[in-house]
Amino acid sequence: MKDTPVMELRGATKSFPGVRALNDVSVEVRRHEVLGLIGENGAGKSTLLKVLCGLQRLDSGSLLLRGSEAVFQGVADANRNGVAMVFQEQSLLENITVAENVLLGNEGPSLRCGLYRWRDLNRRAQKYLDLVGGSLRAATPTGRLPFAKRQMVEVAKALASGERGHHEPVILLDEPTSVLEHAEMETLFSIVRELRERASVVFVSHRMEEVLAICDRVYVMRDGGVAGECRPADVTTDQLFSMMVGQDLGAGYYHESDQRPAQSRPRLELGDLTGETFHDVSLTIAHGEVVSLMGVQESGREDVARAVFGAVPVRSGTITLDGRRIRPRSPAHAVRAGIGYVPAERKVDGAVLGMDVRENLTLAHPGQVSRGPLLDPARERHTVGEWIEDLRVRTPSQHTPMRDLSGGNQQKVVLAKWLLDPELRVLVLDTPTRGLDVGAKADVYALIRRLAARGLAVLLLADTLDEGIAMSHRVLTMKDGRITGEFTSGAGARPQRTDVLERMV
Amino acid sequence: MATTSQTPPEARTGTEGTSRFRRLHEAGAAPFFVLAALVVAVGAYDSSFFRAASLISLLEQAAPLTLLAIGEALVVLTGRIDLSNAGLASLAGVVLAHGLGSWGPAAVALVVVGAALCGTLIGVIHTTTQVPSFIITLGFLGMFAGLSLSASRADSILVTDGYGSIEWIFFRIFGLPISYLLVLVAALALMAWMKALPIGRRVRAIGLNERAAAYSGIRTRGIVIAVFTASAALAGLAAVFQVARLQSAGATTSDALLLPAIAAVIVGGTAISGGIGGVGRTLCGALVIALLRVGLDLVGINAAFQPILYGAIVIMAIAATADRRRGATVA
Amino acid sequence: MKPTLAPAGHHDPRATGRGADEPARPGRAALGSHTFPTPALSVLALIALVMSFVNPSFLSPGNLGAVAEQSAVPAVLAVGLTFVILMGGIDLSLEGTMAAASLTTALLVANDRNTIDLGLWAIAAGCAVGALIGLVAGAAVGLLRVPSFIVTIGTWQIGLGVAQLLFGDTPPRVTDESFRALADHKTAGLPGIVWIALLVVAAGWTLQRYTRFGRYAYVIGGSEETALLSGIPVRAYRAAAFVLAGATAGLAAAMATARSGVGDVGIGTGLLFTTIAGVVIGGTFLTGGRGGVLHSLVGVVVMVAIANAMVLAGVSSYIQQTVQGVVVVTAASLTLWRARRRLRVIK
Amino acid sequence: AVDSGSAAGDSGRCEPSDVTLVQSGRGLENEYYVAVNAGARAFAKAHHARHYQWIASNGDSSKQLSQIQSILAKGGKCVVLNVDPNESSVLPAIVKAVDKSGAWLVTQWNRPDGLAPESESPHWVAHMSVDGVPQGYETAKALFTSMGGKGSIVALQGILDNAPAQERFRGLKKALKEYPGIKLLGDQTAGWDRTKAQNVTQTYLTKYGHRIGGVWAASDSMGLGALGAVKNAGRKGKVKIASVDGLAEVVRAVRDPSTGYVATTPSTGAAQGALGMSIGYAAATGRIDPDKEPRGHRSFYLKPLPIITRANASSAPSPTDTTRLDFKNPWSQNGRPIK
Ligand SMILES: Nc1ncnc2c1ncn2[C@@H]1O[C@H](COP(=O)(O)OP(=O)(O)OP(=O)(O)O)[C@@H](O)[C@H]1O
Ligand SMILES: Nc1ncnc2c1ncn2[C@@H]1O[C@H](COP(=O)(O)OP(=O)(O)OP(=O)(O)O)[C@@H](O)[C@H]1O
Ligand SMILES: [Mg+2]
Ligand SMILES: [Mg+2]
Repeated sequence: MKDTPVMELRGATKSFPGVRALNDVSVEVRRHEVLGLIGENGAGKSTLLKVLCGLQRLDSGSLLLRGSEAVFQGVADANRNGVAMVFQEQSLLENITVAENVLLGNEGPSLRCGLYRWRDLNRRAQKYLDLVGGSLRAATPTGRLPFAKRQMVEVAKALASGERGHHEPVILLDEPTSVLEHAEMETLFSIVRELRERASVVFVSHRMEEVLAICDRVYVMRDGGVAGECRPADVTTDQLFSMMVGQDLGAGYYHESDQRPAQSRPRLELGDLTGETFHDVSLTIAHGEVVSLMGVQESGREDVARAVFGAVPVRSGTITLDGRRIRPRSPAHAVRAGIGYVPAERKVDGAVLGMDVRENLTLAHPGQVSRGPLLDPARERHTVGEWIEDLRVRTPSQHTPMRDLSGGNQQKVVLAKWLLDPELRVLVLDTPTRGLDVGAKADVYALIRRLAARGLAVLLLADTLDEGIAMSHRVLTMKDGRITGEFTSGAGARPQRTDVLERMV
Repeated sequence: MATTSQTPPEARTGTEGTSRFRRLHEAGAAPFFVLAALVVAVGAYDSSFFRAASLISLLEQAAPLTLLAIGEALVVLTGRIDLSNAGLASLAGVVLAHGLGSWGPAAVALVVVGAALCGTLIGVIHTTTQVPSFIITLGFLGMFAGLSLSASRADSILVTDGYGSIEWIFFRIFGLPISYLLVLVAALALMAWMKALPIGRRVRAIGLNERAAAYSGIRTRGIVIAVFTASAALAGLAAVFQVARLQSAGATTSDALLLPAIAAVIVGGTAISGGIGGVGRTLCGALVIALLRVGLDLVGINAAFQPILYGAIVIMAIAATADRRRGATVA
Repeated sequence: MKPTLAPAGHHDPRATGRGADEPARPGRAALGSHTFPTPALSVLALIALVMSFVNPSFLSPGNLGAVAEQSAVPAVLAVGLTFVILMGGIDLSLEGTMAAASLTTALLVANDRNTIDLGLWAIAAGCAVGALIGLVAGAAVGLLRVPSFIVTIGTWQIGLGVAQLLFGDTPPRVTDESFRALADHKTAGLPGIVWIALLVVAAGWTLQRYTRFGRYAYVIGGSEETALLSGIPVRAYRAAAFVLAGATAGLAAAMATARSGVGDVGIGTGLLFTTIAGVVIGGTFLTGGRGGVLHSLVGVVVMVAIANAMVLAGVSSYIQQTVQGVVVVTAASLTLWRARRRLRVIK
Repeated sequence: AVDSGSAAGDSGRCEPSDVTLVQSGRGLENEYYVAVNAGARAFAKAHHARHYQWIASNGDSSKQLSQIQSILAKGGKCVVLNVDPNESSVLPAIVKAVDKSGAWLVTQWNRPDGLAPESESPHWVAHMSVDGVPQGYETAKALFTSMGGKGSIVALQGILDNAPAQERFRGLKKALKEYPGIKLLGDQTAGWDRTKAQNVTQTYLTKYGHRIGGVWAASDSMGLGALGAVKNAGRKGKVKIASVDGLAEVVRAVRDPSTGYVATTPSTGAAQGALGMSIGYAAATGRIDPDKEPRGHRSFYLKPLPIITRANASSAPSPTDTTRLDFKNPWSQNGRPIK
């Protein structure tokens, strides 16, 4: 009995239109272990977890729970069987209290005769909140919590959901650390270690050190399959990395050899830019330069990017573009000044999923496919076709709705939307590779290089430290809304990760 | 008001088998089938309905309603609603009836432009205060009602002088009603406009995902103001048609067209959450509603049963024409 | 008409950055949060202030009683409607539902048209008719997945039709004096319907705060997806909200019938405007998830107070509607002003 | 002013058996229209009309016009329409449609100034109305007398853009001039609506308190609303009420001295339904030639009837009573012509 895995996937396959997210995957989760899951973006980690927690059903293959085959009817059903998940995207409701969120759908004993007993509810929720630490109070309205605290609430919620069943729970954590500060991360680790005593944990992270530090066993995923299994004691980060990306990509991953030196002429200059979440931010990006802005979640770097694009108000300071001062009061102004912006939330802010590829591609600069004021369908077909070919967008046709494209291809279309404009001067990229698979990611990197070579100034908010360091000419770090450091990062002379990290936290 | 949410991924897979049906549905064919079914149903009870006179009369009756519905459709395409356009049509009618005598044909232009300006005002207030359009236009509905009552001095106005300059709208040419031909021309112009100019996509993009539209550099605010302006201008035009048709104007003449116009938009298959639909199918939706308004009388249904049937048919028609592509459109 | 606020997963730091671990300052918290209808109360205070100059009799006990009495019926309507709106839907059918319920009630108490006399059970029957019409709407929204906006335009007509069928030749006149006394009889200076309305509001508030239905209304309005993920039967709750709205409309119709003494097809005329405007002015978002029964109550009282103030101030009948429209727009702007933000999507 | 191209002058009159009778009004949830329908139906029955139809406009002018146009498109010349226009502004279009199709139209109550059957079309056979001025005047006088000729009143108006509402109010004003001891404290519209009238009256009662000695309402339903408010204020019987229309409930209230309800007018609904039909029918079947009828037969007020007070309330007929209607002579109830 001791050796029966708590959960097991056998030959699991799951496809989405255009993507095989899981391809004949067999994994097992053993009792009282912390199982690590690593892999590039889009390797299928989240999909695997979603299958485990009943959110998605397998196309083929089987799911075994405590030795017997199981089909979950949904997340709530999985919860009842002791499986709970913290989602990659947060799923807390802002308009109810923390306690309600923690026990959502699980209020059971706190209802008597159909009536909520708030004190009891709060007490029960507080139990889980105390477990995760962070001095969270059950009665607080969730909307008042900062982002990182919500992540802790998510964990508390998963704990609560996992304990609905009569078995030892299985807790699935999908990148719980990506938005946590150092201290909170430590707390989380101690929770996870403590959880191991009475539960099984699956832990997904992009940070290999973390995985090595906390996990008992690690699966490496690549392109929907399991590329390897190992014990942290036996491997190094480098070994893990090469298992993750595959041998062939190795050096060429960031296309570092394509990096051209930037010109000295400044293209975009920010002078003491101050907004609600950032202060006195000054930076200069030259023609053809890629500058990456690094920082943790609340560092204010996203708002700096949005301010350049006119999406958040600026209190004081200047934005100068090619020597001319601009005051973007809305994205529309910024676009007309020659700025493009790829938002982090692709599905919410980047693409109009209900429209087709062609319409999305020409949405920002319809002038490029028009004759006079009229859209020119022939020219549009031609131009869009060229871009699709150029960026290797995999789409059945130009009229395929964006919704049906894979994430990477959606991202390419969103990028192409800006590239359509030959006058584009500045491109602001907010984690442009988030959610992209390996190939797409490499394509995007190559594209950024090409754009820079064209003289474009690129402000990059990289997803990972490595990406930021590898892709840029210069790395700037931000903390608490201020610039805290600057590193030059030319080809062959990259700054140390630890140095950069030091300025960020 | 309509909330759309992504269906959980599993719920989507079942719908692939019926793809041809779906493609027809997505192309906006459903409202035409509903219209055809209704025409056949009324005709089956009363074959004289198929006579040219009856059908042409139906088109003529549908003209002002169609104008209001088209304007409403533009607003609904952005995911908003205009509850004030029918009230504005009443007000514009009163003003026109007063103005025709002294201004002649110029009054027509003045009224349409004036109405358009009212729409601009609504749009500006809505986008500036960020109060939902439902409430802003509800408030304006009250204002327009009050103003038209004052402007008409609570009396209906018979148009005598200057009636000639609009009377021709309800003449017929080669047996075809000029009024409906004009509506068709306006609709076709709008359709061409929406198709050939970037604005059509921008309007739909705002309805589908306003944030993404804004992040694409679209002046969402300007476009929202523009659709309210267009809706109001069409309301002004509808007022011209009403005065031409009635030869007089009263303070509340067009008020009752509000809900039928909204129903026409939705029966036409435009999603109330925005982004899906358009002008062409609204023409069809307006005919469905116009037919329903008189069809039950033609068939000879007892007056008391008529509202029940009307309500039930509208719900069923919309269930048939609703486009649920974007997941569960509820609320 | 969906004001998508910051989408799930995307968090505006300004909305969340402050007050990580606020020390409990209940007063401030209540004023600054969405849990208390502060802006609507300020609007009410403003009206009172203006009227204390224009016509001080506005604040006389007699007139306040009149405002309370006139608020009673729309307040009951607002309670049910609030839950529909909290879930992100809307119910436009109130007037039709009230018509059907009014005639049902009048025909089932002692009346001059038939010999049926169910006594106070007639009220229950009125509620049941309302609930049934609500069920039609709820089922259509839940099962057919048709937007409630249009479904309830349909059920409005259905309710009117049912009422017309029941009407016959003359309005059924209620002869049961105890039924009428329910509305008129004064206890502690306030007529019965005010007490009934207060009871309904209290019940609604309890429902909102202490039951699954009420709490899940916020969850569904906050994010239907999260609700589905948590295994909440969203469609059933949605349908239940329409049934509740129908039932309260039925009760409101019974109250109005008791007040006027006849079953009347036009019993709800004009109440849709008052109620919806009241709910929104109170601070319940049409997108759902925010607001509550108390908010709606205050909003409805604002609407009634405006109508009352205009009569007292002697505003000409000709411009009353205009003034009311201006007030609705202004009040809604005041209530929602602090939520304004660049690139905020409000439909 | 209505466009010609009229079908007038064609000799083809209809056989009685071919005639379709159509009565159009707001809706049967309203007692007045129930009476109109009863009168029209009684006429149809008495003449074995092939077809009688009631169509409801539900307060929607466009719908009313559409319904009429559709029926005309279908039924042609032998349609007799007795129409209460939803508001006067739809009337020109209705006349035009009838004129073009050669059918026969009689209208009630509302018409825009400057439009009259005698000058428009033979197919618009007649327009009849009930003179609101004497109604308002007589009921107001009864009210003032019951108050002893002095004191203050408030007035509830009907929908403001409605001719009878305005006429009745003019009647009230006329009476006020003759009773200098009576003061009009205020007037508000309650839109013919009972609940609204109750609310407005309640507010007036708190505003003016005991100064209010009487309420005059432009319609009975509003009068009943006022009665409710007066009762709740504990002033039943002390505040006198008078209104217009002859609803059964009001007639009952007038009979009961404790209510303080002093007067109303007899219902004219059944007469308007039956007379309208009989005039249109006479024209359709060729019994009369509209062009040859005198002006007083084309646009006229019904003969004013004595108002109902406590003295005669017990003998007042039911509004839907059709037994006293005279179908022989369509002009039997003609009062003074409308100017
Ligand atoms: N609902 C869906 N519809 C279509 N494609 C999907 C869906 N969910 C995931 N995919 C695709 O499946 C692949 C695997 O996605 P998954 O989310 O599992 O990746 P991941 O390993 O979690 O990546 P990340 O590190 O970015 O979270 C991706 O290519 C993704 O675009
Ligand atoms: N409807 C609600 N919305 C938001 N928070 C709520 C709500 N109801 C309760 N809470 C939160 O839950 C906490 C406890 O509620 P409650 O008032 O029942 O507790 P209590 O007063 O301590 O208990 P009791 O009155 O039973 O002794 C409150 O402080 C409040 O913050
Ligand atoms: Mg993932
Ligand atoms: Mg307590």
